[in-house]
Amino acid sequence: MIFSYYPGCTLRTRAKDLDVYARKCALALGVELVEPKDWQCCGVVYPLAGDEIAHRLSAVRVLQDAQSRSVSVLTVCSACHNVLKQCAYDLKNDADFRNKANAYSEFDIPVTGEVDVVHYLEMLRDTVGFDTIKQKVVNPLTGKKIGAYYGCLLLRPGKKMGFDDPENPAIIEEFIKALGAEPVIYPYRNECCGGYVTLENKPLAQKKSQTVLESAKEMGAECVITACPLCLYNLKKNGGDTLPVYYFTELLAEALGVK
Amino acid sequence: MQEMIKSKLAELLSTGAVTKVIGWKRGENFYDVSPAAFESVESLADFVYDDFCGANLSKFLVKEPGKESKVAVVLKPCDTFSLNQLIKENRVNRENIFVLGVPCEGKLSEEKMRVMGIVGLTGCKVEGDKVTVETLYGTETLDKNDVLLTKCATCHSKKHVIFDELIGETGEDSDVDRFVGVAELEAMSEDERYEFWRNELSRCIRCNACRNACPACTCEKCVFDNDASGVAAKSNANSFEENMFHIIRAYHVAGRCTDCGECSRVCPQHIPLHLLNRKFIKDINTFYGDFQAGADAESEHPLVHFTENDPEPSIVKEGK
Amino acid sequence: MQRIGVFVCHCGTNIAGTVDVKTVAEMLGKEPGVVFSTDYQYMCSEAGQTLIQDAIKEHNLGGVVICSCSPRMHEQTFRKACAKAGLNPYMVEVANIREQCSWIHKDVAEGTEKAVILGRAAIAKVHLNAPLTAGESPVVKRALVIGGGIAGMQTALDIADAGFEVDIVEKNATIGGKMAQIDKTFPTLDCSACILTPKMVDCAQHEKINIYAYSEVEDVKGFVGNFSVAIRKKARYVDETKCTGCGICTEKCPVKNIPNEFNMGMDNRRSIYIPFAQAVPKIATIDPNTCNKLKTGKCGVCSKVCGAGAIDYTQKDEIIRREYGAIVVATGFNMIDMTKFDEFGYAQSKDVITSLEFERLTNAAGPTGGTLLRPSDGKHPHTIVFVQCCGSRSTTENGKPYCSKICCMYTAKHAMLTREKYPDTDVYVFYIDVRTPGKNFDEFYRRAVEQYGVHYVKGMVGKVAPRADGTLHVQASDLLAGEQLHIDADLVVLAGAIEPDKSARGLATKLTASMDTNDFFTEAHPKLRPVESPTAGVFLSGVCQGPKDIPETVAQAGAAASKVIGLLVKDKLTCNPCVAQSDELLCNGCSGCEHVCPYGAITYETKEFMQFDRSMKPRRVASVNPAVCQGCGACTVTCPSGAMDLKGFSNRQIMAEVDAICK
Amino acid sequence: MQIEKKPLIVAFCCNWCSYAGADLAGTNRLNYPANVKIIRVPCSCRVNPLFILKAFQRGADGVIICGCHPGDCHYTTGNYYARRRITLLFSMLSYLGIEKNRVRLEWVSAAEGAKFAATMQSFAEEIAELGECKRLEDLRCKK
Amino acid sequence: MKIDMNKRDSVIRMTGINPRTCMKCGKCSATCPSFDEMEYHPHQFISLVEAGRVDELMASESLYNCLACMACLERCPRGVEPAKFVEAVRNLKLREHGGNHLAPEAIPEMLDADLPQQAIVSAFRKYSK
Repeated sequence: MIFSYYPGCTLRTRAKDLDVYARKCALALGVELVEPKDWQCCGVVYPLAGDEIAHRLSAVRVLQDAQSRSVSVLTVCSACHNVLKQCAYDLKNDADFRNKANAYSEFDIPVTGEVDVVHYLEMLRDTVGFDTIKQKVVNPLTGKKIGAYYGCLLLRPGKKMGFDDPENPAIIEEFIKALGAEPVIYPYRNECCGGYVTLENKPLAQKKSQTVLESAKEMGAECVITACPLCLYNLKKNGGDTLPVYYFTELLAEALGVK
Repeated sequence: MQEMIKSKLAELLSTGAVTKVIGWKRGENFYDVSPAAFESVESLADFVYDDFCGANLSKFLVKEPGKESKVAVVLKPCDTFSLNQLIKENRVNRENIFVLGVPCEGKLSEEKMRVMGIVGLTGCKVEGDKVTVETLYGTETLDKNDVLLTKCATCHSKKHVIFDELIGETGEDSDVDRFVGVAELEAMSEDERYEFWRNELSRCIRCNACRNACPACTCEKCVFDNDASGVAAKSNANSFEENMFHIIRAYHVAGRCTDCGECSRVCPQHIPLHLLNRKFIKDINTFYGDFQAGADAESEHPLVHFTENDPEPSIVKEGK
Repeated sequence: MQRIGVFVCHCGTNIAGTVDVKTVAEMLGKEPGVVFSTDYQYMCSEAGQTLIQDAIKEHNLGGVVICSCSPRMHEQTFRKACAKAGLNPYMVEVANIREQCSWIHKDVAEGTEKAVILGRAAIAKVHLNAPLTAGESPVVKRALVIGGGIAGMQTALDIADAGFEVDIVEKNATIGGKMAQIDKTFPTLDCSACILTPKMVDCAQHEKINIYAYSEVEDVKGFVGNFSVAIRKKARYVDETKCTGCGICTEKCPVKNIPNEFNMGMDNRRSIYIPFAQAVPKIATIDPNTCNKLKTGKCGVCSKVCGAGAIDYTQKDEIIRREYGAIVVATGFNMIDMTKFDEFGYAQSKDVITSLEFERLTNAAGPTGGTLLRPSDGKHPHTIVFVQCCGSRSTTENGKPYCSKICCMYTAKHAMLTREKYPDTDVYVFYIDVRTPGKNFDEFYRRAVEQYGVHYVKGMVGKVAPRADGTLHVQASDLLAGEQLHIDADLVVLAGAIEPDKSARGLATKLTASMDTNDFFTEAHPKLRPVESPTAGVFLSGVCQGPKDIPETVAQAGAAASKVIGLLVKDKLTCNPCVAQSDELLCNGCSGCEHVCPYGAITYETKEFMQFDRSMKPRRVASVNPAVCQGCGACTVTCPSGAMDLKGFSNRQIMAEVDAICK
Repeated sequence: MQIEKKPLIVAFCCNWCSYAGADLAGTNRLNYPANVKIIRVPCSCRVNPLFILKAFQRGADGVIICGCHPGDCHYTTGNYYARRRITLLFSMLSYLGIEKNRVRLEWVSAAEGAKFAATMQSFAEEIAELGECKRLEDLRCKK
Repeated sequence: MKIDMNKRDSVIRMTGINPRTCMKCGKCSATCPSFDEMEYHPHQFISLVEAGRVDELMASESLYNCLACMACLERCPRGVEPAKFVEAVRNLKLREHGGNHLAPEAIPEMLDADLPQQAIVSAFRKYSK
């Protein structure tokens, strides 16, 4: 299975761990990741206002590239995933936006939004299968109690993302089980860590990330894993050293013995 | 061949197995072969079965009294489908009919020859792909494909689906793509199709030959002849009369038309009416699964049947 | 040509507001055949009807066109009025110039023009109308009630008391429905079982009532007065005639861990079970999905312990076909799936429960014997949060756009009873609006607040977060205080939306009764015929028609019963005369119509017809049984020769309307 | 004086669902263009292709047929037959070069007043865009 | 208290949502993780926009304390999606001359070695136009 692997800005700099392990694990799992040439920023935040066309064009370009090559886009970063997935949804369902996007961009092949945007976790679940991963684990993380931190961007808006039940997700918990560890369910796994205000409003970011980590700790987690570089930074920086935070790919690499 | 058929028919008449034979006889000209009834062995002297016997005789059975006496009918493979359909619709009584199946390798069109400049036909012989014609002006050899009746060029079956006795062998279903003509029209733009049909249908003189020849058009009284129906035919002052007639005629035979091609064969204005019927057949096959009217005498036709998962009419818009 | 009278109704300003009725009457007066044309304030009023009747007599009218509201509203009224004046009722046509004209158009010129055109179409049609006489069909004097909850039971009892036979079909093993699960009833707080179980016994003992429990409707044929219904009696694997309901089998069965549906899965039952002590019929039922004997062939304990020898592992489903004159739908409701709203944590914590689960927790026959204990640890809850409108009034995919109607009252009841029994408990109710219309209802709710000290908070719960210590962190808004509240609760109770039972959709199809977008059955008229479905002979009782509390349900059940009785007392029913008929001179005998007729109303016979040469020829021709034909017209379009036509909607009539509209 | 011809739309509505839906649209005062004229038929299966052609013959510019949703027919199966008949007719009209958007079949239940109004609105807009229906004229009768 | 129906219409155009579909249940504010930091709470955004009181919202710091977590958008039973209203009002403000909330000059002192690029880009996307 070949995917168009879209790393995004942060994975090549501050979130190298997320990227390096994702690629190593893909190799170990027999999934081929092909990085598109000349990729650009995805846009980072998906505008909620319908009249923001220009802000969405960078995402449109990523999708058009994948569409013209008939491949699915694979993302690891939650933010990239959120932007690309929402953009594909709107291209498909909002004719006005689609027409404007094409009018701006003058592609050879008009963009339609008919392209699958797949998160690495979805790939693990649907393409590889958690059972297969279980078999390929060489260093099972037996006994480790891990809390999944979904955050906002993977799950919401639920209708557009279609990732999992936005109020009671299970995919990362299944992932943790596949690695041989024990998932810890805690109520704040899908509540905001305050990442977006980390620059400007440190006290709020601290309050929110501490709520998340304390909730995980209270329910017995020994560490927390996430797919979002901003969440990881914020939880580590502002979470008050409550619990260690890792990228999910790092634990996968460890379990598969490719770290 | 003709003699074998004739002797069988003579036997049927002389033994009293049948009291009438429906076949063909020659008119004033060599190529002018038309349906005829024969009620005595002597009259059979005029019986003809040759390369110009295009007419489908099954329809003539509808007018038979359908009791006591039995009628023999000579049917080519494609004609047997029509008969089956008529039996299915209770239009003829199977018990009173003796079907003599005769083989057919495609019938010829004098009109096509005439267009090619061949006139004054006095004789004709088919050998393989070639046709040798005798005319008042000499002999010529033609490609058979060039002078086949249009309906025979896209023949869908050489198999007799119903018969009491066969002269010669029956054939097989053909794999000729008979929908080429329909597909060509479908591939056109809406405007091109419109132009095409405007030119075709605007030639109609409403002679009703298509209706009279069609073995599916056997209504006791056609709605277009019935003053009480509210759609009885009017003179062509109204721009829509002929369109209405042809669309409704095609619709009324949809699911029942066996694709015998008689409508186009008999049209004096050369309107390709079979392209209307074939469109319905093609659509039925696409939307509801393959269906050949007259292939048997029992199965319900697609318009008196449905499935819960039939496509919505929007399928037409989606360009199917 | 008919002598036609035209009557244009103002309907107060409903029509006259956007349609110039004088002009309409004047314009239509000029149409061919119209000898009289007038307008009037309210044509359906007694004076209006008299006006029509007088005109019929005075002008010797042969046809009448009424330009008014929808024919679905008053066609019958006007037909009856004209019949009284001696005109055949089917010589009346209604032009719908209210619902389909004045109410949807704003411009008077536009509305008037359209009204004239609609009037012309009706005139054109009436020219071709022929007097029709309705035939008659017999009535089977037995009713079927589908659903054995309080709605179905009450309907059945009322019909049976009037002396007619009634069959109840109930899909569960016992009748009783939701009311059997409820603890107390608002606003009087009587014990639900105390008022329900006697009715259950009445049903069982009534000589005119026959209960098919553990049964479902398989198919429905026929029409009003003459329904034929196939009932699937599911195999109980217990011989009903032998089982005494002693219950020994249900104590000895080794399969013990089946979630007990009656207690909302909060305790367990055996594989062979009797749903509850007062079940009717009190007969054990084997659950074939969990029974060891039926699954593996090994066990047979119940058979060994049964003194009556009632266990029969070879029992099969049985199909019974019965005839009915009327059918009552009383299929009831269920609560929607709360796992789809997991911000409230229903799937994530045992201590987040639905209101129906709360009923079982407080019921003496429930899993805790009536003591309010937390499902997770069996401790007394000290802080309870009730959340209203969970999925009701929600336009999202998982929610229901309507108000479920009963939640405000039962939550007030729950809150009040909790405070009464456990005064040390803090009770919060989060509400969007408190809706308590009804006799003594608002007083009841106020009592909960004022006397029992329940904290009513205007606002909604946004998140329920289970804590490690077993408490539930409830984050909510208090809109009046402008605050976000954080409450540590021990129990959270969700007032989930109610929805029609899932079986209703399939049943509606079988009955050809229509439903709305929420799968509630639609009534024949929302105000004037609330217990009848638009399908003649099918009646509605209880929540299957819309959310209702118990008193309303019982009232509607009685109303449905009275409608059924009104039908069953008749010996003959007047048939719809607008049925198909075949012109045998045109019929080809092709059987096309016979194939498409859903009622089997068309038969064929062979007749002799004279030919042009005066000889006789036999031909098959169709004939329609007018008592069976329902007048859909499927046959008419199948008929190429036009031999088959529909009275009242003939080819020529419809084409005349087309002509008039397109003129 | 030449009066500008407004496109004329004939709507065939089954009595049980769509006609009731149209009534509901009226009860709820949901506007749709006045050039839509409704003809009541007992069931969508009562709509004979003849009626549709007749409407076009007499100058209609668009024809829409509305019935109960499949599976919900008051007469159990009528709309299934209608669906086949109408699908084939629509396909034939398109084959003859008549604009596909001039004809439409919609399922509208008695509860779908809003859908009825919206459907009529959108259909009327489509027909207005197509303009007068001239495509069935006979060349010999062309004015 | 200034009423500006043009601004109201602009917000409605941007969100594509009719604020009158709100039934004022307050679930958005119940779920908001930033409730205590906000002068105007999510449900008030809807009410004030509906009333045309957009200027008050535009002047408020609440615009920058919304975490854009979309919890209100997800949980709203009426599909009103308050987060869209917050963003639309913020856009109105940012699109004014001099309306930017974040200036490039302010960035250097906010940086630290681990700060992901994502944080800076998103801040610019959200707080300046």
